[in-house]
Formats: sequence, C-alpha cells, structure tokens
Amino acid sequence: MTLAVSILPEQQLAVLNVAYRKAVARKRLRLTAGAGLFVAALIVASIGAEVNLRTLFTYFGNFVSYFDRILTLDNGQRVWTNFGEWFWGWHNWLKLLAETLLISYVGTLIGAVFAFALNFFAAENTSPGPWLRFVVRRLLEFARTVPGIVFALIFVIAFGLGPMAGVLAIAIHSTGALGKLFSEIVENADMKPVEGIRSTGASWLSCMRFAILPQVSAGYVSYALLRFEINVREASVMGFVGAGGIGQELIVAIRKFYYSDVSAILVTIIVTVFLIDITTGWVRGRLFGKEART
Amino acid sequence: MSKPPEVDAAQMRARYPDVFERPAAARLATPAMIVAAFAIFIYGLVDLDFSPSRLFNGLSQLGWISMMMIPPDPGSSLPLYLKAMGETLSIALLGTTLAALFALPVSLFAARNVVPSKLLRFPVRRLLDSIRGVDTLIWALVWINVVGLGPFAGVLAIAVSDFGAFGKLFSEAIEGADQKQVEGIRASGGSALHEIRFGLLPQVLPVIAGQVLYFIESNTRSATIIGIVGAGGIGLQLAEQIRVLEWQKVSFLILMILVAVAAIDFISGKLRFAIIGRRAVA
Amino acid sequence: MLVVEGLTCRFGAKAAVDDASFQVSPGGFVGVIGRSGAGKSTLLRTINRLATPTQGRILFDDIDVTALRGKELRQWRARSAMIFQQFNLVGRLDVLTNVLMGRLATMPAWRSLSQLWPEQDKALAMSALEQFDIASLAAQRADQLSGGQQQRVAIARALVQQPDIILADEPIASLDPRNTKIVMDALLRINKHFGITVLCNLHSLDLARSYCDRLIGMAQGRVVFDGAPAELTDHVARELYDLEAADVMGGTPVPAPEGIPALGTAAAA
Amino acid sequence: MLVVEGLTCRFGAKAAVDDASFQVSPGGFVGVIGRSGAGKSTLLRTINRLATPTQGRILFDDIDVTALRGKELRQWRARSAMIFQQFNLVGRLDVLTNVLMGRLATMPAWRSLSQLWPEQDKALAMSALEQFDIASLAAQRADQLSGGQQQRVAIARALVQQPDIILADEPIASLDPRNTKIVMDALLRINKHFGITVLCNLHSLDLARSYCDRLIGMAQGRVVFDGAPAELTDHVARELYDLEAADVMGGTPVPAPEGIPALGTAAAA
Amino acid sequence: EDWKTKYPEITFAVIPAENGSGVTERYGPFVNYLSKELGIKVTLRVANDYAAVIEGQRAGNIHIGYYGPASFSRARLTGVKTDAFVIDVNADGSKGYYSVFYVLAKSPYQKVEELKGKNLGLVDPNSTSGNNMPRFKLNQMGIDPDAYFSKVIFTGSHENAVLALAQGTVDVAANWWNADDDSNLTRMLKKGMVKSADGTVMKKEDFRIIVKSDLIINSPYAYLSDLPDDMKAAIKKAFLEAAQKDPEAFKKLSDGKNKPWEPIANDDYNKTIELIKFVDNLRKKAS
Ligand SMILES: Nc1ncnc2c1ncn2[C@@H]1O[C@H](COP(=O)(O)OP(=O)(O)OP(=O)(O)O)[C@@H](O)[C@H]1O
Ligand SMILES: Nc1ncnc2c1ncn2[C@@H]1O[C@H](COP(=O)(O)OP(=O)(O)OP(=O)(O)O)[C@@H](O)[C@H]1O
Ligand SMILES: [Mg+2]
Ligand SMILES: [Mg+2]
Repeated sequence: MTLAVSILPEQQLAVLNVAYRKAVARKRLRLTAGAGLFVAALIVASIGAEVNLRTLFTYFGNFVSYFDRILTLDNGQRVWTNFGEWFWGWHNWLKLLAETLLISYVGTLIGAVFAFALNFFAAENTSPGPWLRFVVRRLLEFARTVPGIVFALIFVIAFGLGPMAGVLAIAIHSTGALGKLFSEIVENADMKPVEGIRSTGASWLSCMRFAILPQVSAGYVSYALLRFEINVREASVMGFVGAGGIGQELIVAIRKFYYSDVSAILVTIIVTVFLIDITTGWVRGRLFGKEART
Repeated sequence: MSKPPEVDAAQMRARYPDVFERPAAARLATPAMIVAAFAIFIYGLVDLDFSPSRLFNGLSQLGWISMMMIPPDPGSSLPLYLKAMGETLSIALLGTTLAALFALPVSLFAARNVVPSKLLRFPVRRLLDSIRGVDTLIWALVWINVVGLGPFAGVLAIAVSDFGAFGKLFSEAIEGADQKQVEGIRASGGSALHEIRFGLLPQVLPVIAGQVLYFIESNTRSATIIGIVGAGGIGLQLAEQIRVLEWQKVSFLILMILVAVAAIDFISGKLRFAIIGRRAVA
Repeated sequence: MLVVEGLTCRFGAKAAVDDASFQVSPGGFVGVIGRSGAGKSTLLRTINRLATPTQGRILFDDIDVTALRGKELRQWRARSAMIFQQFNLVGRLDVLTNVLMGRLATMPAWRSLSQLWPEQDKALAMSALEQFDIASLAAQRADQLSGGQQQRVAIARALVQQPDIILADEPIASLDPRNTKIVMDALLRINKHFGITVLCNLHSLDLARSYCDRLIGMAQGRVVFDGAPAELTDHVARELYDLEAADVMGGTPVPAPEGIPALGTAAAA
Repeated sequence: MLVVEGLTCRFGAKAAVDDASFQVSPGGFVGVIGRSGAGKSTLLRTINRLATPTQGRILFDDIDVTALRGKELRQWRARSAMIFQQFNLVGRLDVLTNVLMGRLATMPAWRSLSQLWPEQDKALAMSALEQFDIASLAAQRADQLSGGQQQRVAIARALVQQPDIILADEPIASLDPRNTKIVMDALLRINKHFGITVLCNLHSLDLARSYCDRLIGMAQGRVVFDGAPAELTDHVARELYDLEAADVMGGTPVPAPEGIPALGTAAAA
Repeated sequence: EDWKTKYPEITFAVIPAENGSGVTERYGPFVNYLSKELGIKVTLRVANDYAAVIEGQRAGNIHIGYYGPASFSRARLTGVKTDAFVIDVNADGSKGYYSVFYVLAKSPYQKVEELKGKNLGLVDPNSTSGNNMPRFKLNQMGIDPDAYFSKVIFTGSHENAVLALAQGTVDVAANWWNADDDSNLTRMLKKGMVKSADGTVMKKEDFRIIVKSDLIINSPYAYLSDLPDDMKAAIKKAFLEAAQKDPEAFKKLSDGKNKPWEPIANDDYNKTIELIKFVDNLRKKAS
C-alpha cells in the first residue's frame, strides 16, 4: 500500500489529539448524558406501561387471530372467495368515502393554507422577531392541543348541526399540526440561498418565496397529503355532527363485529391511502425535479 | 452616479424567444392546477353546507361558550390528572420510540435515493400504506388479543400505527437530503451503510427528531388508543369531561396538556438546534 | 465613499475580522488578499450586513450602514451587490430566475411573487447571462450546472442589481482563464465606466495586481497591508502568505519535478 | 495504467463527455484543462463511477472499472480518491470525522459505524490536517469553515484514502497562493515518491504547466488536446479558450485601466 | 384450591356505562373486596370501548367483564365464550329499563308521526336503549328512520343525546329511562349539566317523553366459560355477598341506588340477541 500522508511524530500528534479531545469532550458529555437520560426515561416508561415481554412472545400467535376473523365471511369462507358478498355495501361505502374525501379535502386545504401562512413566523431561522415567533408557536400549539371534538362541539352550538362544524374543527387542528411540521422543515433548510437573495436587497417575503419555498415545498406536500390521509381516517370522531363518513362506518362495523365488513372497508381505505401516497410521490418528484448534480 | 444603460429588450426578445414567450402549456399548467384545486374546494364548501351568514352568526356565539371554560378548574381531581398525564407520557414515549426504531431501517428501503429500484420500493411503501390505513382501533384490538387490556397493548398499538407514518415521513425526509454529502462518502469507498450513517443521518436527524417528538406530543394529546385499551390516560379523562360537558375541567385539562406540549416543543427545538448547529458561513 | 472603522466580527471566541479600518473612495477597485481563513469573506459579509458586526462602524456616503434597519437595510443591500464564494444560488430554481433575484428590490411584491417579471428585467438578465456565455442555459436548474457556470450565474445576479458597490468574494475561483478574463473585465468596465466601487477578494496576486488600484491584505482578521499593488513588496507578501515572494508573485512556482518539494516537518515518509 | 476508451456521458440530450479516449501510465501527473462546462468534472466523476458512463470503457490495471459492482466497485472508489470541486463534505460532522471518512473502506463496518476509529487512522487524519495547516480546526463542524479551509479538508480526506490514483477537481480553486503551493506540492510529492497517478482539473495554465507531465484539453466534452505542456501552443490554447494566447499563458491579462475592454455585442448592461 | 395457582391474577374489565367519570374511584373498593374475597390479585381495567372488552374476553385475558346488555349479547352472538352470572337490580326491584324518545316540552311535537324531516339523535350503534330498541320501535311503527328523518346522528353517549336535544341540535333524542325519578335525564339535571343553547339551566319540565319502549334487561357481569367451575362459583358467591359483606364498596358502585345483585343466566338475554339480529338485518336490507 502506498502512503500518501506521512504520520506526524508522536509528540506533535499527542498535542493535537489532546486539543481535539478537549474540544469535543463537552459535546460528547452532553450527548452521553442526553442518551443516558433518554434510556432512563424509557426504562421508567416501560415500567409504567407494564411492559411484559413474556406475554408478548407467549401469545404472539394471537396476533393474526383478529385478521383471521375479519377475513372470514359469515358463512365461514375466506372473503376473497366471494367478492359480491364481501363488498356487498360498496355502493354505500364509496359514497361515504367520497363524502369523507371531500370533508377532509376542504378541512385540510383550509388548514394547510393557514399553516403555510403562519409557519415562517414560527420557524427559528426565518421568523422576523422572537416575540412573533413565541406568539405564533403558542397559537399553533393551542390549535392542535384542543381536541377536534371540542371544537366540533363548540361549532355545532355556534353554527348548527352539519358537516361545517366538523370541517372547521378539522381545519383548525390541521393548522396547528401542519404549522409546526412545516416550520420544522423550514428550520432544516439550507440558508445559503437565503443569504444569496437577501444580499440583493430582497424583502423577507421574497426571501421566503424564492430561497426557502423551493427547498421546502416538497416537504410541505408530503406533510399536507399525510394530514389529508389522517383526516380521512379520523373524521370518524366527527360522526355526531354528521361528518363521520367512512371512518364512522368502519367503527360501527368494528364495534358490531361485522367482520367481513371491517376488512372490506379497510381495503377501501387502504386503497385510498395507496392512491394518496402515490400522488405524494408523483408531486414530490415534480417538485424536486431531477436529482441535483454534484 | 451614472447607471449602466438600459438593454434593448426587443433585441433580446428576438434572440431568445423561448425565454420571453414560454409555451402556453407551460405557462398555464400551474394556474390551471390552482384553479382546479380551488374549484373542488368551492364545490366542497357548497356541498358541505357552508354559508357565510351561518359562519358570521355563529361567530358571535363562540364567545359565550368560551366563557363557560373560564376559569379553568380541576375540581378535586388534580392528582388523578397528574397521574394520568404521567401514564400517558410514558405510553406515548415508549410507543413512539419503538415505532421510530423500527421505522428508520425500513424507511431506507422506501427512499428513492437509497433504493433506486422501484420494484423494491413499491412493496415497502404499500406495506407502510397498509399499516397506516388500518385504523388505530383495530391495532388496539389486535394487541389486546395478544397481551390483554392494559397500557402495554397501548404501547404496541401506538408503535405499529406510528411505524406506518414514520416509515413514510422518514423516507421522504431522506429523499430531500443533499446528495453531495452522500457522494463525498461514496467516493471514498464507503458502503451503503456508511453513506447512510455519515452522509444521510447527520442531515436528516433533525427532521426525524422533530417528527418523533411531534408524534410523542400527538400521542399524548390523543385519547383514542390509550383509552380503548383500558390504560386510562389524560386523553380518556379529557374525553370524559367533554362527554359530560364539564367545560371548566375541560379547559383545565387542555391547559395542562398545553403545558406538556409546549415543554415537548421546547425540547424539540433545543434538540434539533443542537444537531443543526449554528448556521454555516457562506 | 466606503468607510470601515474598527470593524470586528466574532464567532464565539474567534475574531474572524479584528478591528479592521480602511476607506475606499468612490470608483475604487480594491482587492482584498490574504490567506485562507484570514477573514476576507467575513469582511465582505459584514459590509453587506449579512453578518452582524460585533464592534465598529461602516459608513457609505454618509449612511451609517451598521445602524440601518428594515427597508433602508434592504435598500443598502440592493445597492451593495454581493458575489458569494460558494455562489449561494437557489439550486431548484432555473438560471434566469436566479439572475432575476437581483431585480427583486426594484419591483412591487405582487409582481415578483407571481413571477410576472417585467420584460425589461428579463432582457437585462438575459443580456447579463449572454455576456458570460451562459444565456443558452437560462432554463436549466441552477444545481445542474458546472461549478464555473454556477459562479457566472452568481455574478450575473450581482450585476443586474445595478449596484453602487460590488462585493465580490473570489468571483473567479472556479473559472477558466477565458471566463476569468471576461468576468474581471466586466468588473473593471463597470468600475471604470460607471464609477461603481468594487471590493474583490482575490487569491491570485497576478490578477490583483493587474486589475486593482489598491490592495488590502488581511491576516488573522487584521488589516496588515493597505496600499497600491506596487507597494506589495516581497517582504509584505512573505508576511501575508508565509512564502517566498517569487512563489507568490507568479513565475514558475515549483522547481522541476526532479526536485520534489519537502514540506516542513511533516514531509517525512 | 488508466485507460479510457470512447467514454461518453450524457445528461438528456447533452453529452457532457463525448467519446473521450486516452491513457495515463502509472505515476503520471496529468492536468485536465478546458473551459467551464467542457466536461472536466464529469470526466473525473465518471472515472470514479459516481456518474454512470453512457458508453465506453474505463480500465485500470486490467480491471474493467465500468463493469464493477458492489464491493469491488467500493474498493475501486477507495483506490481512486476524488477531490470535489464543491468539496462535498458532511457539513454537520466535525473536520476530523470528515477526514476519517477516507478510511471507511479499510475497516470493518462495526468499527466505523460506532465511530471507534483506530488510533492509527486518527493519527493519519490528524497528520493530513496538520500538513495543510488546519489541525487546529479538527473539532470544528465542517460547515463553519471558510471556503479554503473546507477545500483543504476535502483534500485531506482524499489523501488519507492512500489511493492508487487521485482525481482532483480543481483542488486549489479556493486557495491562496501559499496553500495552493502546499497542496500542489503535496500532490506532486505523492505522485513522484509513491508513483500515485494524479488526474487533476486545473484552470490555471501556469500551474498546469509547472506541475503536470502531460495535459489533456477538453472542449464541449471532447478531448481536443493531449500532449506535454510544452506542446500547448498559442494556437491550441486559443482554440481551447477562445482567447489571445498571451492572456491565457500568464503575464498581465489586461491593458492598463485606461483601455477598458469592450465585450462582444452583449457588452451593454 | 388449584384454580388459585392457575389464576394467580385475573382481570376485571369495565366499560364506563353512562356517566364515565370516576369509574376507577367507584370500582376501587369493590375490586379490593373481590381480591380479598377470592384470595387472588384482581386488576381493574376501564376500557373506553366495549369492542376491546369483547376481544379481550375472546382471547381469554379478561376474566370478568361488566357489559351493557347489547354488548353482552353481541359478545355471545360473535362466539365469545362468556357467561352472565349476576345482573344489576334497580332500586325498585326491577331488572330492566326502557328506551324513550324525548322532545323539548316547548316544541309542538306529540307523536313520532309529526317529526318527519326533523333530526333524530341516537346514542351509539351498539347501545340497546340508544339505538337498537329505538330502531325496533320505529320499525314497528313502519318508519325507516334513515329515510324518514332528515338526519340520524349518533351523538356518542346518552348525555350527548340529551344535550343535543337541549341545545336544539336534534329535535328528538333517544335515551334510557328507569322510572320517573331515575333516568339519565334526572341524573344530569341533578348535576345541573343540562343547559339550553342560551346558557339557561333546564328543568325536568322542559322535556317531554313521546315514546316509551318495552323493557330492556339490565347489564350483566359475565365471566369466561372456560374458568374452573369452583372458581366461577367463588366469583359468583363473592358478587352475591358483596352487598352484605362490604356494603360501603357496593354502595359506591351506584351511589346506593341499586339493590344487591341477583343471579342471571345467558338465556335471559335471548331477547336482546333477537333485537340485535333484527337491527343487523335492517342494515343489510337498507343498502
Ligand atoms: N446533472 C446534470 N444535468 C444536466 N446537465 C448537466 C448535469 N451535470 C452536468 N451537466 C452539464 O454538463 C456540462 C459539463 O459539466 P461539467 O461539470 O463536467 O463541466 P466542467 O468542465 O467541470 O466545468 P467547470 O470548469 O465550470 O467546473 C455542463 O454544460 C453542465 O451544465
Ligand atoms: N459561522 C462560523 N462559526 C465559526 N467560525 C467561523 C464561522 N464563519 C467563519 N468562521 C471562521 O472565521 C475565520 C474567517 O473565515 P472567512 O470565511 O472570513 O475566511 P476567508 O478569508 O474568506 O478564507 P478563504 O479564503 O478560505 O475563503 C475562519 O477561521 C473560519 O473558520
Ligand atoms: Mg472566503
Ligand atoms: Mg467542474
């Protein structure tokens, strides 16, 4: 083997190594302390959560039992042997699904627009002022911490019964959740382009539009579509205001043990999730364009 | 001061027609998409019985409902709530951590820049989709069959359903990473593992840390799984108080959760900036 | 007139720029030279107010640049165009849009945000690109360009700002001789024709000597030399770079291959 | 012996490298010159197999580099160290760890993944840094360094690979004269002492002439010149760079400021 | 006894039946009593969802469950091997309750027939008094609720149904009813929980019952069929003797409203099972 670099004499090396070690020592210490704390927290949590690995492994075979049941028709045969029987309610389910998609779409879109408008103020590296950041962050926390159902209840009283209350509740919750996630993408963005644009005398708005947005838009899309997907699934809690849709239908089937219906509705939802995920991939691909060269 | 002279726009235009006149298809694509999205939105509003008058009438009503929440008051249940908060936090912490640990390796197989083969990525992504598509209630029931009612079932149910979400989110964070740094490792003869450990992880770790902490937060908030599996938790308390419309208790509980959420948000910020570090020089 | 008074910029304990003071009269073409890590980039960044000075003042035509805020600060940045060492382009935008960024300060927000660039600005940007031979790449994404192409885009962006002063951080580092000449000539031309001040970090002393009216030498954040290129004696150059003057000032830098250079103590093996 | 046969690398319709063929005998110090965008970086990247050639073959000591896969490909990359034009450091890792990346291929995975670097390797990395005057920055994060410092870290990383061939893409673009000399001397030393082949993109013809045994000139992806530095006549240089030979080959590039150069038709702005 | 070595620890699962808050406190003393009486550890689990309890019993890791009549019937119907052994007894000695339709007293409605095109508030798809019985009753009247009413809403709980009615969200609401002075409504009124949309506290006189159903049998406690017979006997005995042996604990369960438990058999729930089957059939017919 060839030697491209000659090794320094012991003494000189020792000095450099000591300097290096000193410089990283604090960081190392913080890291180990943090990791230690985390592990300790996990241990405490696993005691609190009554973790019992023995039961887990002894009865792990039961894992499939529920799936086994939902894949069985009332007559004891596997669901796929009789599609007509399995998807007997497809007409109704598709209608419910479409309704849920619409609710979720409107709710997520409103939420995403607000989150988009607010997230730059919440991100550490783009917020114009620490005060504003503090306020916006607390606002977002409030929006996502108050359970959607509480908002829905309040809105039902205020606006009357109907999907509107549910949609607004979804929108507020989505604003809070997306606002936070969006701002975190922004915080991880490369600031060099921002500097480049700021140096031309561009306003804050322009810096966001031209330097940050091209970097983060793909991230925004994937979060927004994930939220859309979550809202499709979780709209069920809005059932009592009349905005439950397919999610509520699923819960009913689960609670009434209409086994094959559970799997049929699940398949419907999963296919929807597939489509959303594939769309995400496609949109992101377009936004990222061809991979950057080096 | 003499400014540089103006350029002859007409001449430039003649020389680079395609820069000045982009084809109609390219120019109209984005606006068309926006219009379409907006049209569906409007259709949705109409279909879902939105009406501005209802909205404005209702807004005035919102005030007094909020008044019912003031002042927040835990009644005599404060110790119970604190205990529930603790329970919930431990379940959320454990479940989310488990989910993240399992999701990280799997997400690599779902990321385009790690596994270019679409054939391999496709099943992994669909698997993740399916896991997400299965309702949390179902995951709870499945685990009850294995470990019985109790917080452990909650941990497992959270772990599985968040696994699906993490797998997707992590893989997308990885896809967004800067390839230059990875190439630097690759060029030194590093294996795929090295590229991930030294080229990708340092870049995506802050994003991943943020996502994990967000999910811990979100699981702390949500009532569903932990309540279903009979592990109590703050979400169950909140759901109960909502059910019986004890608004003052509700607002107290919300305040309590808000404090926890703000604390997690604070930790999240600290942690991520410890990784992101001070901004680089240009 | 650019006046820098006692400028200091610290990162933690390290002073990247340390008590730098000098004046540049309008229309000057000043080269900043010094070893890597001397603080040249930080100096330019501080003048553009991208880095906040820890101490000291910067004045330009009676404006106290260090005190500017808000809109006035943006106007100052628009007047002082910066060319970055690492280009700082937006990789995911196309080349033309990157150049048009230099026009942002001149147009109302609605226009730029909806990307309805004025014809005139587009023409300006195209002609700047054309001037540097890269007009044909206008529609390409910036991160697909070669190093030198990116650097030229960054320079075009600075030029379309039509600034009063140009802060160029090694604008020709990645350029071949022909493009080096084109770029330096362009800087010189706008400097001489329009009286635009140019402050330019350079590593090549040959270039610094042929283009600059004046050189400022930095070492460890301090200004250690300030004078006409002709005053840059062997002695000074040696102090600046820790090298034999002949090696620094052009000429054949190394003996022929048979005499392989040895490197201090580390040259064992 | 590095053999490149009919190498072509396309991006869409554009051929960045177009049917390039040449051979480099062991221990050669070959400079690659050409205008910005000529395909120099792509050529090196293809040899390191970071870009996949569209056509053609690359052979090294009877290994068909173009056909390598998996572990063998990694070994080839470890043997052919690449120095990137834009450094390609991992910004969030510290400098020493970045340099240690050059040792990855030599140690078992568990070691590197747990960051338990062998003492020997650390010593090597530290020595490489010291050789380039940046050992004191070992604990700093790579993205906090100045441009030249980053470039030197990248070079140190390549050297600790102890490669059989070095592919250097403008390794001195951001360096001051002293560091330029240190780096080029280091390349020359390992080239001459240990017979390590060096393929080096250079923009400075002066440097190319003084350090290289041989020059390869590229234009629009094609190899248009291949010969000893002395053969690089005015004519060839003009063809390569589209410039007066005097401007290319050192000497004062521009007339004194009174004669301000005008630039083609696009010289407005 | 050897069942104690085989089952050193059992799980007792409870679904918060009506007013969920404080279930843990309510059951705490009783679980202690049970544990002492049986001589083994008894773990109380309050699950928010009866599907969880049913699944848990099916898997055999919930040994005793407290069900609603409908959820018990559902468990039996889906093949869970569980046996009802005691049943709640009301203060008046009755072992059942009713489902009623409430409207606001100030509204003009006197009969279901006048409510066409209004909103109906049900409780929960698996609630006997809040869904199954109302649908059964409506069917008897020849009414298909989903077509007849403008909206049929599951409010999620009995309380929510009352509140939805009080606040005008729905025009008619189904609810459980025991006796004139013992119903979900009276319990809520006692707590001052029922407020109208403008915030005024409402009284019993503000509501009117327009339909009352047949008797629905009370909630049972059920243990796994596979438990050893002597263990089952011990459990049953402990429950039956609870009111005597630990009156404090027993009283706490229902605020002293209920009489001691009485034994019950699975067959007593056949009627509810029929009811469930009826509702299930409605579903497939509707689509
Ligand atoms: N990923 C890519 N997509 C599209 N075009 C590319 C890509 N990579 C390189 N090119 C184009 O290929 C050509 C050659 O690029 P290359 O980086 O090899 O040039 P170079 O000779 O290194 O130039 P420089 O001296 O400026 O670094 C350029 O015109 C560049 O725009
Ligand atoms: N954000 C930062 N954090 C810590 N140190 C920094 C930071 N920015 C710059 N430095 C340090 O300040 C010093 C001056 O950096 P600067 O970039 O100004 O050097 P330079 O003269 O431009 O060098 P080069 O010629 O290599 O570009 C360097 O030692 C660098 O490591
Ligand atoms: Mg610099
Ligand atoms: Mg290049």
